[in-house]
Amino acid sequence: MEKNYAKPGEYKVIDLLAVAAAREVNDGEVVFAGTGLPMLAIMLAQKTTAPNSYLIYEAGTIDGKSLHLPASVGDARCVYQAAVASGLYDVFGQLQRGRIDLGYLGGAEIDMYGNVNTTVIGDYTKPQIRFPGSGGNPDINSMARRTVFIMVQEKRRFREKVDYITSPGWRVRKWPGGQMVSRQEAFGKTFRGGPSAVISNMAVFRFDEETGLMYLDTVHPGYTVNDVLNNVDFQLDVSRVKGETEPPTHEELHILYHEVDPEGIFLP
Amino acid sequence: MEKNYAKPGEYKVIDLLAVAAAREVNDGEVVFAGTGLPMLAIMLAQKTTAPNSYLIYEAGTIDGKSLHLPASVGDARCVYQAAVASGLYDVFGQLQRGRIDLGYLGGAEIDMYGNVNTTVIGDYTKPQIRFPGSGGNPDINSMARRTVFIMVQEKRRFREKVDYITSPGWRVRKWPGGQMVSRQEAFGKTFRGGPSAVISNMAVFRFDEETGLMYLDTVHPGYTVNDVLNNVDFQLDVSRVKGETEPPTHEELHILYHEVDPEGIFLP
Amino acid sequence: MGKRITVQEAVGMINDGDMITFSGFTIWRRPMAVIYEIIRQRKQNLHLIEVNSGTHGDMLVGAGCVKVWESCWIGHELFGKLGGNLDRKVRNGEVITEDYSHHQMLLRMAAGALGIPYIPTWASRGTDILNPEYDMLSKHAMRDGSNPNIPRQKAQWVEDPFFEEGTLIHVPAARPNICIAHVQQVGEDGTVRVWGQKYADEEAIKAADKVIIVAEEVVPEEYLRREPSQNIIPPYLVDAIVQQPWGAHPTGNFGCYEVDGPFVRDFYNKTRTQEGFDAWAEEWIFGVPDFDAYLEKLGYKRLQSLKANSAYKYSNEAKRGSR
Amino acid sequence: MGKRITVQEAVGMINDGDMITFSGFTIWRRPMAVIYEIIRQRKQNLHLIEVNSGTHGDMLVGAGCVKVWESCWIGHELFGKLGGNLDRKVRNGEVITEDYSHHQMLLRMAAGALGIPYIPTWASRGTDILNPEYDMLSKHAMRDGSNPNIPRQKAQWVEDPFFEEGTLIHVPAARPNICIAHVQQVGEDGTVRVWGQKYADEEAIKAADKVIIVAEEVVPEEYLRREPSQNIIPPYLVDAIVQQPWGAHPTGNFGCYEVDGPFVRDFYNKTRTQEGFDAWAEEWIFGVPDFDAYLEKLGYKRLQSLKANSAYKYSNEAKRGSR
Repeated sequence: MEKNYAKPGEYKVIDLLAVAAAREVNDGEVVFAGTGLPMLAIMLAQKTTAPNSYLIYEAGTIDGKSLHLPASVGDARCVYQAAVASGLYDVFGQLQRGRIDLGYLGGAEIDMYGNVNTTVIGDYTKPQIRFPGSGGNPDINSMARRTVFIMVQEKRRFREKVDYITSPGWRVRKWPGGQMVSRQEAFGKTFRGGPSAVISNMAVFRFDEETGLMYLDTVHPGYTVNDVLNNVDFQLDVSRVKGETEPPTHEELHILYHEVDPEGIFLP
Repeated sequence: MEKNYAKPGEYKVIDLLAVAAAREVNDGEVVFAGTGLPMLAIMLAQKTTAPNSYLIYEAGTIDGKSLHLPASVGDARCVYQAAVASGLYDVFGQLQRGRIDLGYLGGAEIDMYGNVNTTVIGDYTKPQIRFPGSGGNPDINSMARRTVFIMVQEKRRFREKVDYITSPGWRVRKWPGGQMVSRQEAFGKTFRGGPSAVISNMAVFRFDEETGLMYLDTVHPGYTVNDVLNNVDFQLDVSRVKGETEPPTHEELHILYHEVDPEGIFLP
Repeated sequence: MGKRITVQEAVGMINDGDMITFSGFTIWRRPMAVIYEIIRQRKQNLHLIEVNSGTHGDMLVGAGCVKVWESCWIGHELFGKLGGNLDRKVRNGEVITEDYSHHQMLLRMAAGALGIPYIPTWASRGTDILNPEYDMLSKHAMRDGSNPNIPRQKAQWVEDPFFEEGTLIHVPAARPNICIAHVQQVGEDGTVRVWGQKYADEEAIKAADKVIIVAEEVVPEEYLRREPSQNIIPPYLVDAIVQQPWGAHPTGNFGCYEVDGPFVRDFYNKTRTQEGFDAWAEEWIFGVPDFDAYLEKLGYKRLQSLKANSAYKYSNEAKRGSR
Repeated sequence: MGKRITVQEAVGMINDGDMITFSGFTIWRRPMAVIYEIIRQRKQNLHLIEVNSGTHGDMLVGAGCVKVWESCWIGHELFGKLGGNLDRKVRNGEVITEDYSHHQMLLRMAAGALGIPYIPTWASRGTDILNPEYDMLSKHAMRDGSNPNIPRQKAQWVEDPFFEEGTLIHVPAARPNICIAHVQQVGEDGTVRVWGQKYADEEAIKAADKVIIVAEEVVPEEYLRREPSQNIIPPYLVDAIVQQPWGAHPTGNFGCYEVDGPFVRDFYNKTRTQEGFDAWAEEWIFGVPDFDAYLEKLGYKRLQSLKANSAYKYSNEAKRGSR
């Protein structure tokens, strides 16, 4: 079936974010999703390309078939027609056991290796801003087979070095000691994978397997490579750009606005 | 109310065992009980002197009010009107957390310090008999505040030294190393108590607080101190005998045979 | 009914300086009636130890009840992007934060529930959570053993000798002095039933030394015991019982009522300054004598609009989004 | 229905030498239909790793399928005081036993389910369970890492550095290759519901790499999902589904049927000699082509007498005791 793409102006940035994120899940996978865009992404994927994927919310529901979009992962709406409604011990245990394929995450800041900060701006011991903190971000990001980050594209958010590593990227602190080493070295035999994509409001980024460095993969319709470079605070590899991010189709937009979030919880 | 005691001949040894064991529980206590006599004891206690005690079966039921006597702790009958039906993780977790006051246990052999063997006769690596093994005996006996053992009185069962310490008494192996030390020393800060009584078909035994040695407390009606000594394979302290074990009352016997075990599962 | 007490009496069981934990998840099923009363009784120097925090935690922080906040997350989900009071008080050095990850906090509570002093995990290696520079309880000389419930170390790194899988982390047990849990139903003797997601309630209740259960309704034990596999806690683990309908408002309660989003959002907006929070607390906490008066002030119409549909287990009528 | 297979196919998923575990508790809810078929297909060198064992385990031992028995208990409760086959085979040096305590085995399974290589415990200190002389897998040179699922040590002693409570034990995770669980209901896609006591099923299923669920009945997913808090396992953890009514006979099944005590007692009596067991197996296993033929041989009347009353969840008619 030929795809009927929407043109810039016919969709909003958040629509493209949801659609691009949805395309990261493969059918049959077990997916951890947090509040907001991750919910839109996985629910869209379940209604299009990944109908047999399983959705876990970290508050303790597995494979729920919500009739109404939950506003958070602890929401009563998560439970409807779930396979299991339990609690954190169950779902985080499965995560640590290696049962989770993909996690959707967000962050306030990200660095060139995909380390994410959701804890503080400034020095942890005397911060300028105290954010909510890690939540399950570092747990999912250290124990799922791969993770996808959804971020706002700003220079102050795409930094060479984040103020605090809340969630581990491809070059991380190895404890005890704290030297920066590759994730593979830090995790050793229990390495399972890591951040596989960062999706911002301007572009999709991926990571070099050897160096662990972020590179530009596709640029969203309406933006240029330079737009991206102007909103990144480190030396970004743009040599591998594949072209434009695939825009949303009209069908995907219809599903998002009429089936996934008709009440406008996260969509405008 | 004056007690109406039964005379020897009006009750069987197993009746006395159940009654004597029932008297070890205080009202309000949380009690772990295994299959058989322990069930008779705690259920009798709940119908007489300890109506507010709580009964846990290690397969995973808490405070059940069985309509029919369970034949084992995994029995469907354990669940009726229970506060919680869960599993081993729940109840053993509570045990380790220090929530259990009393455990009722049995054993094939016991030594002068209350170490119990339910694993093998002979050398563990080439045994003469392989018994069922520990079950939860050593768990309950190392983590409840006190335990009561119900045993058959025979020379080959009351030994100076057991072939294998399945369940820890008052002088035990301290690992790593394996030297015999007092239970208090072996358990250190997490010492909570230990075997407080051994009830056999002839007598009730207790343990000296200082030395950890078993001594004779009361002798059942119809038996003498000499009967007991003839059925013990170590130097038993009989200097503290308080007299006769309190016999069953007619009321207790009635409850045992008509309310607790009317089907004759464990009673003849 | 020896365990039935009032909200006021329940808060009387909390001591200044207690290490304390709660039921629920972010903005769901928090024991708000007790939270308000803790503030009203001006409890001091509490050490919050929570699998995650939320509206209730930030409220306690704003009211000056909290010395240490030990958890992984605080905020109001869709209705407030961070803990306004905690943000301000951390910036001003008025509250000590000790960060772990979500799974680490959960495992700490599970270890507490299980009666072991620590538990191994692979979670969140490679992060600054494990940076010894950021061990704030050490920095404040609180790991000296003077409080036996505070572990002497934040974490340890240990090699796996059994399967040789590498270096993993030992995180210490959480050992709260008290847990306050809001649930849907409790039996007259204390059997606890929770509907829907159980979050980390079972671990929090079992880890604590004292337990207060606040329930939407106290029901006959016999009723709950018809389905014992749906209950999570037996009576002897419960020290006191409070019946308080709507007791989790403004947080939500599966099967009972919705999160009161506008109420939480308003609270969050006020917390951007101490003056804002103080005025809010004056109106909603100090300005009313108790939780029933607070509910009266909210009014029937507002409460009714939050009430769950009994088939959906949530309100399918409440206006939630922009459309 | 891609996961639906037969008992024969289920046993085909088991490899000689596998480390294997099961649902149930002593003589309750054991996957007997699969046990019989394992014997019929003459599987070899199995390494049983069980929170506790029972009739099913002793049967596998008697049939010569078992190389290692690693658990805490074996017997038939009221119907046989020990595992007759294990007793004989251990005396003859034909089976290797590795003893832990009940809580230790449970925690080992829980650690496996949790994805950590070991877990600390206070359980059963002071006993010969921890005597290094009795570490039988070491004595048989099986802790050399050649089987990655066998830990290199039986246990470790470690000081608690967090609360300074003393020396505790680390027990290694149980990591079975496969778990066979008999339950009351499974959904078409694999959602698992267990009625009554759950024993250690959740831990055993989650610890295993492969999972086969045998159920009294396969039911619509939608039906089980109306009450998701009563389910314990989601579909993606289940590799195969078998529908086998009465599949736990002669062990009991909460809500379905009683333990067949006389059958178990007869089995136990026969196990006092190898010849006795062999004759028994010839009659009840090799003498019938499959489990349905076995049920036919038992006959309607016998099965009906075991059937649970749906209010009690067990048979209130079966003659059990001496009166």
